[in-house]
Amino acid sequence: ATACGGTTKEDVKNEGGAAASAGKADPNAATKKGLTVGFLPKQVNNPYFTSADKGGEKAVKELGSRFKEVGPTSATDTAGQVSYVNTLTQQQADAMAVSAQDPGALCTALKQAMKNDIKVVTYDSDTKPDCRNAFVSQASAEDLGRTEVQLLAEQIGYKGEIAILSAAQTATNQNTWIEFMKDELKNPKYKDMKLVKVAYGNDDAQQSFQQTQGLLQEYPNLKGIISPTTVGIKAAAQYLSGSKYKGKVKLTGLGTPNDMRKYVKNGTVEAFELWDPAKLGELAARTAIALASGQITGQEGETFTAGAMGEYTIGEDGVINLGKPTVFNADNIDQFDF
Amino acid sequence: MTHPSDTGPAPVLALKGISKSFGAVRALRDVSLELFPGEVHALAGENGAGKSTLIKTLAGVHRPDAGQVLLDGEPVVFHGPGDARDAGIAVIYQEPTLFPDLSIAENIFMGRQPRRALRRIDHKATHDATTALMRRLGVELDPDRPARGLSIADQQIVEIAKALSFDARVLIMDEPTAALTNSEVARLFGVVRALRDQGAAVLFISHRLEEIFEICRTVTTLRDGAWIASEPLDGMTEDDLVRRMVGRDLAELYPKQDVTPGEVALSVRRLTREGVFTDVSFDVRRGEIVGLAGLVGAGRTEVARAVFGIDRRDAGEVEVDGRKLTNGAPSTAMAAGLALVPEDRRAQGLVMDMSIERNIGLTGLGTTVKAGLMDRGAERSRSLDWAVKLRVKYARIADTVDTLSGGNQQKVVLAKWLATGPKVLIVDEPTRGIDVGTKAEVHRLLSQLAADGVAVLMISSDLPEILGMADRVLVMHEGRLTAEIPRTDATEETVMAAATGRAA
Amino acid sequence: MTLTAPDEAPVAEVPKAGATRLADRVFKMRELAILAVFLVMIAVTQAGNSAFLSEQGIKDLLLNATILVLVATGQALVVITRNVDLSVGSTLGISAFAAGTYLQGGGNPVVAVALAVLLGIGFGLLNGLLVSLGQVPALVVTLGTLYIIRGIDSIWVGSRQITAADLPGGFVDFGSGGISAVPYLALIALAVLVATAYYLRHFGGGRELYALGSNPEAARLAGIPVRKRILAAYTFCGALAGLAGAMYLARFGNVDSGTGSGYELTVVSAVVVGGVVFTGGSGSVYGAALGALLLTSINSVLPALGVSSVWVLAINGILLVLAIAVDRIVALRVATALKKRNARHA
Amino acid sequence: MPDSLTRAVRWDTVVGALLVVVLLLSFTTVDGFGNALNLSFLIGNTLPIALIALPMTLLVVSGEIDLSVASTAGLSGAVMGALWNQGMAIETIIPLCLLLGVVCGLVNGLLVTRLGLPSLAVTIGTLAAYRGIAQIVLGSDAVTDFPSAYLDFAAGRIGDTFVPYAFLPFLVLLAIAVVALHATPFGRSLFAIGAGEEAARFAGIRVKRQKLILFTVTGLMSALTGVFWALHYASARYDNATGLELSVVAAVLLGGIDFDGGKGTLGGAVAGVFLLGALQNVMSLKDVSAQSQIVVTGVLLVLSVLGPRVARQIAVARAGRKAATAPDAKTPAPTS
Ligand SMILES: Nc1ncnc2c1ncn2[C@@H]1O[C@H](COP(=O)(O)OP(=O)(O)OP(=O)(O)O)[C@@H](O)[C@H]1O
Ligand SMILES: Nc1ncnc2c1ncn2[C@@H]1O[C@H](COP(=O)(O)OP(=O)(O)OP(=O)(O)O)[C@@H](O)[C@H]1O
Ligand SMILES: [Mg+2]
Ligand SMILES: [Mg+2]
Repeated sequence: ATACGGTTKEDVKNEGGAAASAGKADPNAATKKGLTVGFLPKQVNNPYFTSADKGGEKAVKELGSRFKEVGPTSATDTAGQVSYVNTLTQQQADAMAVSAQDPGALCTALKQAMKNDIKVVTYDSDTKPDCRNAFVSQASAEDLGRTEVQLLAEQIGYKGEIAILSAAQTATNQNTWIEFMKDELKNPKYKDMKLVKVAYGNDDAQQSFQQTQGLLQEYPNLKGIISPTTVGIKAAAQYLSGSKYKGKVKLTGLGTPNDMRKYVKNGTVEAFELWDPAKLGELAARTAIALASGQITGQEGETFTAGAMGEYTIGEDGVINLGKPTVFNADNIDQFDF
Repeated sequence: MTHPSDTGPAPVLALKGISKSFGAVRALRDVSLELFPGEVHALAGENGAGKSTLIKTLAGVHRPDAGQVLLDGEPVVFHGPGDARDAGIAVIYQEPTLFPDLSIAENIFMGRQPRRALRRIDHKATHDATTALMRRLGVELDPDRPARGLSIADQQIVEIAKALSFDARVLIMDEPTAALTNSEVARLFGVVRALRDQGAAVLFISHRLEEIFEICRTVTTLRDGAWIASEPLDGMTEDDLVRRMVGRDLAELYPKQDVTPGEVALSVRRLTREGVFTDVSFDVRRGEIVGLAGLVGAGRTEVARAVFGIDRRDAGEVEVDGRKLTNGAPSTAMAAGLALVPEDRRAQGLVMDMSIERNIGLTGLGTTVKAGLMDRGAERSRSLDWAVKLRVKYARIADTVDTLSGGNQQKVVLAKWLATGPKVLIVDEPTRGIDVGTKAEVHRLLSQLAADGVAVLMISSDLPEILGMADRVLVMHEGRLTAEIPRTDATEETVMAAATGRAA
Repeated sequence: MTLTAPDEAPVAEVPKAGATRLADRVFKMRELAILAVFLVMIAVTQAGNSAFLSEQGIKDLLLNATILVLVATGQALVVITRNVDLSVGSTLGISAFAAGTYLQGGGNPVVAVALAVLLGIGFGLLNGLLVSLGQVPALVVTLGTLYIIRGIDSIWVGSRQITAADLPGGFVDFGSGGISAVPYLALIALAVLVATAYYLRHFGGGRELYALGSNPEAARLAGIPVRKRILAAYTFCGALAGLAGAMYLARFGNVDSGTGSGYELTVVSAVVVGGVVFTGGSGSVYGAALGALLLTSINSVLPALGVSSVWVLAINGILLVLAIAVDRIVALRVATALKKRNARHA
Repeated sequence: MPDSLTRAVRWDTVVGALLVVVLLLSFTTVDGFGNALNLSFLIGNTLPIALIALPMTLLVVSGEIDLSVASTAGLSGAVMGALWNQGMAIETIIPLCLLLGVVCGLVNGLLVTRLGLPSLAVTIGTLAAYRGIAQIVLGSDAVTDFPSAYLDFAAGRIGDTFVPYAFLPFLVLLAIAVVALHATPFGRSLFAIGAGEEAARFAGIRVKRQKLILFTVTGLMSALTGVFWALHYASARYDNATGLELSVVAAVLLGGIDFDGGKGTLGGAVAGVFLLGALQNVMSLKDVSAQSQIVVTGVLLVLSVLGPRVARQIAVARAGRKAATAPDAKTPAPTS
């Protein structure tokens, strides 16, 4: 394909990606035992992924298979993550659940794994659809994006300037949510609200901290901040609670109850939301085992039972949605521990 | 030849049966030495005889493999230079060891600064004491100036000031005069005599024999690490001393051959570097040895650097064989046939961590090449040839140069530049720290080179050397050429007159 | 062959005052250049955003710099001795977590700080011993201990984290509190800084650090206890990294196994921007502290000016290079002036 | 005998031997290590470090360092992605990216040689600057749709062997680098510059020019690595190869290259690179956690400097003992 003396993006479009080979699903196949399921989070030692993977571990053990967790110590070490995919392939795991640092970078390795008959489920953060069998999504991106705007709007009375404090600029899921937030804001009921800026704290406590300061200095009339990342919301809450803006500037987003308990109690934060990471991990594990047992293949419309979590249907592009997120506030926060 | 007797005053410091090896090199073998209060004792020997090693053993830098150091008759073990200093021993090492980032005053008093209350440093007292020391040595050096950028001579002066700054019972000096001109040497000797009269014991090393005879009373000679003799200098001649050192009679020290100068090889016109030297013009012809004399800091080294292209010149031109040299480009100067033997061999002349072979090879990177790759055989034979020609004393040609004695290092620098087969050779203090035997050889070599048609510009603070070797003497004073004196008229008086600015 | 000096060489009274002042100026110039860059930057920002220098704004600026200033002060000491400690980020992280774990169990804040400092001292000693006894390149050793300490930290901490909720309220309030615009933490850092600078200038031990960085061989010959001094510099650096860890905990209330990773490059940048030369022997802790202030302020200035965070990193880097270049050019100019001034034949 | 002994304990030889031992042990005892696929993974994942380690070794030998290499790689990847999105042909893009690397290297080099700034400081600055520019150029995009012929070349291997395609060009580059450093006057002059810059200048070596060349080549190689990275992982993002500089530095140090300049061999550096790569691969296969792997890397680094030192001391002590016991008949008895 060398039109005009070179290969360009146009030429590649016609190449077409080879979709993951899909055999035939047998919904009644027995759940296999003694499988090895590898969990590969974006980063080990990350509390969020640790709870997710604990959920996965519980489910895998329950189903009589072996669980293992591997992964890089840095959330931006893509090469490290790739080499862990390779390692799992070498060790001939039966299935792996991966939270992808990068939608493209893991593709070659994941395809290699699928070629070796390993089932690949992504969770939390997806790759390109043809590089895995199924994606377990924490909540529909649309739900998350829209509800966060709704939460904040209620707190500031549908009026005033707001800003977003996101993670890395390249974080795929954050970016999707932010798109939905912007879309939600187009609704006339938010006509008095104005999104003034999206800042990036790179999921680093100190940077998120300084970005929050910057937002408040640049926009003295700021009324609210949405931070759709657990690290960001925590840093922003810590800054606000130690500053004169405490209680005046509202903060919401995605956070864990344990992180945020203090700020909810001291009045810095009214309400925020999150799905239960352990449930996310559990569903990823059950999906992986269902795939490995041949009960599903990842085609749209297939259904399977995820133990006590009930029945799930595979949606478009092999996406499985966990369900609606939980909203936490002063009334209910003490009922949760994760 | 008598061993130091047991009569008379007791020695302050003595060495008994000291041996010291570095790997396979036996630098000292069963050497003994006694230093008496009120006496200046000379230590003589060829390059590599073990003088500096002996001194470092005395100063606690090296631990002897065998033997004892006795202080006031009691055996002592110095665990480091600090111990020796605390015992009242002041040492001037052969190579200046200054802190380039610190001021001269701090350099002198480091580790023993005058204190105020709460052990805080008294900066003012430090400054004043330094000023006083400088006055005693008769030099002008700003105590607050950092040591970085001091000429070798000035560095040596700071070293001397450092040693004088505390009332040492024993003063040890390893070639303190190698970089100094006569007037500074005279000053230094004045101070040394005063110390001696106050009862200090002094150990003095120099390759300038006349200095030994001038200030010392006794001499200990070493040869190849072995003790040869300790004896009074009274009644000895220079030849006697040389024979002890070298074990044979010495050839003539200034074997200048008469030559008829050819055409101009090096032509320097109105060379100027602002604030350093101004309007320097001179020619050097093929076959000629031109001496460049002047007091320390007159700017001779700076002229040489600018001619060679190490420093950029602000104005003026340099031609070699009629070809103009690019400003600030030593590589083109080399290509034109110019060679510069620099004054600071450790920093400028040698890569201390590299082998002798590669150091000499460094100037031949353009020639010992086959099809773009290094020709190792050619490199080795080129290096070996010259190392042998200059009688460098080494164990293996692949040893690093920092294991060589100072004089042998100097020979490697010479070898490195002579190996380029230069048309014009500039030598800056070529025989600094070289023993008499080798010095004669270097002179013979320079003379031979000149006879073969090389133009030689010789910068030296050793006036007899200039007078003995040069066909013509150029004299600098405060950055300007003040005189050009033909060989026949050159005497110490005429040269010094021009060098000090008293019109010739 | 004695040749007496021409006339009693006139020891012309060196124009002491002038030269001293000039030398002093060189010394100060290095810091002045950075200070100027810093002030210009602040002024521009204030002009663009009047809220920048509000009480809260100043407080934030100072708080942000505090931790880096502390670590940079310790690092400067090590760099002055011609060494480097790359493990400070790891040390900071592990001591912060240690202090946090202790406080989580309901401990006394003062003891917690002491614990962090002690841990820092421990790692500092380890580094110092490896470097000075082994006489091995500091860069390699401390890169090694960077990994080792970080690895131990990760294994120990796992996915646990300390959050503000786990800490005594007083401790966290102290971290963000202060006397009007001046945070307590900044006062502590300032006190440490001034004391260190005074020690370096006016005590033998301090000057000896410069000496052995300037020329280690000469330092040995001058009888300076080289190993002891290097050990002390590393220990001090470790102690400050530990103290900084405790402050990090108080300030951010949030510590996990990744705390402080990658900090070494920031610290080294601060020190270098502050004019402490990597080949040892020169520079001052004030310079390092100014460098730290400049670096952290860039991170506050750009968001305050509304510069999109996409641009922040690039501007940061370019400013860093500019600061180093300007500093160098100023230093060169002054050195030339000094040389002409000091030339014997003026 | 003591001669060959001291030479045998040279650290680069030790690293080489260690690499062989690790490989042999792993072949025999670690499941899944020896097969061709795993070996090709190992090599493929190590290649970026190895590619940059080549010019870095030369740079460090000459007494300088470049910490901006990973950012240069990231920038070239980002530019590659951005231009690709613009619809430019990949055959044009790649040379442009390499040219960009040359420019990045040149900027570093000019700052170091013209202004005389310390390279460590300069490249910490450009580390941030280049990465920042990459962020501006590509923003949050991740470009993945490069032509499969290129992707296959960067990620694939020759048939069923363990040799990735990309390994062959690397071997050629390695050979060039080895010859340049160890067999040409240029390489010789680098050692001289690193060990004694002033003396090198006095010997007519064009110090600044050589350094400028080195920085430029380092930029070029970093850009090449960036292109390779983007194709190998089929992903061009602004944060590609973040933190790679530390891995390169660690590997090069492990290979016995002295950061004071003037010492080291390319063989040692490359052995260091692959030793770290192989160990990480083996440890992962053995289910050693990432955290413990970090500790192992650290311990190796510390040992890499303590090891040669201890070896040297042993060698010196041995030689000393030998000299001391050697009978010496020549010693003249001191006359009295
Ligand atoms: N650190 C060292 N390592 C190995 N060999 C050494 C070392 N120091 C000195 N030597 C060797 O010991 C011998 C004596 O050297 P020393 O420096 O004492 O000579 P010297 O008498 O001072 O000579 P010069 O007059 O040239 O200064 C020489 O052969 C030298 O090569
Ligand atoms: N490398 C240098 N950097 C800065 N200043 C220098 C340097 N070398 C010499 N100087 C200074 O330049 C002036 C001229 O010194 P230079 O070395 O040229 O004199 P000289 O006549 O060669 O004397 P000598 O070689 O006997 O010291 C002196 O004040 C000296 O301190
Ligand atoms: Mg000597
Ligand atoms: Mg001179």
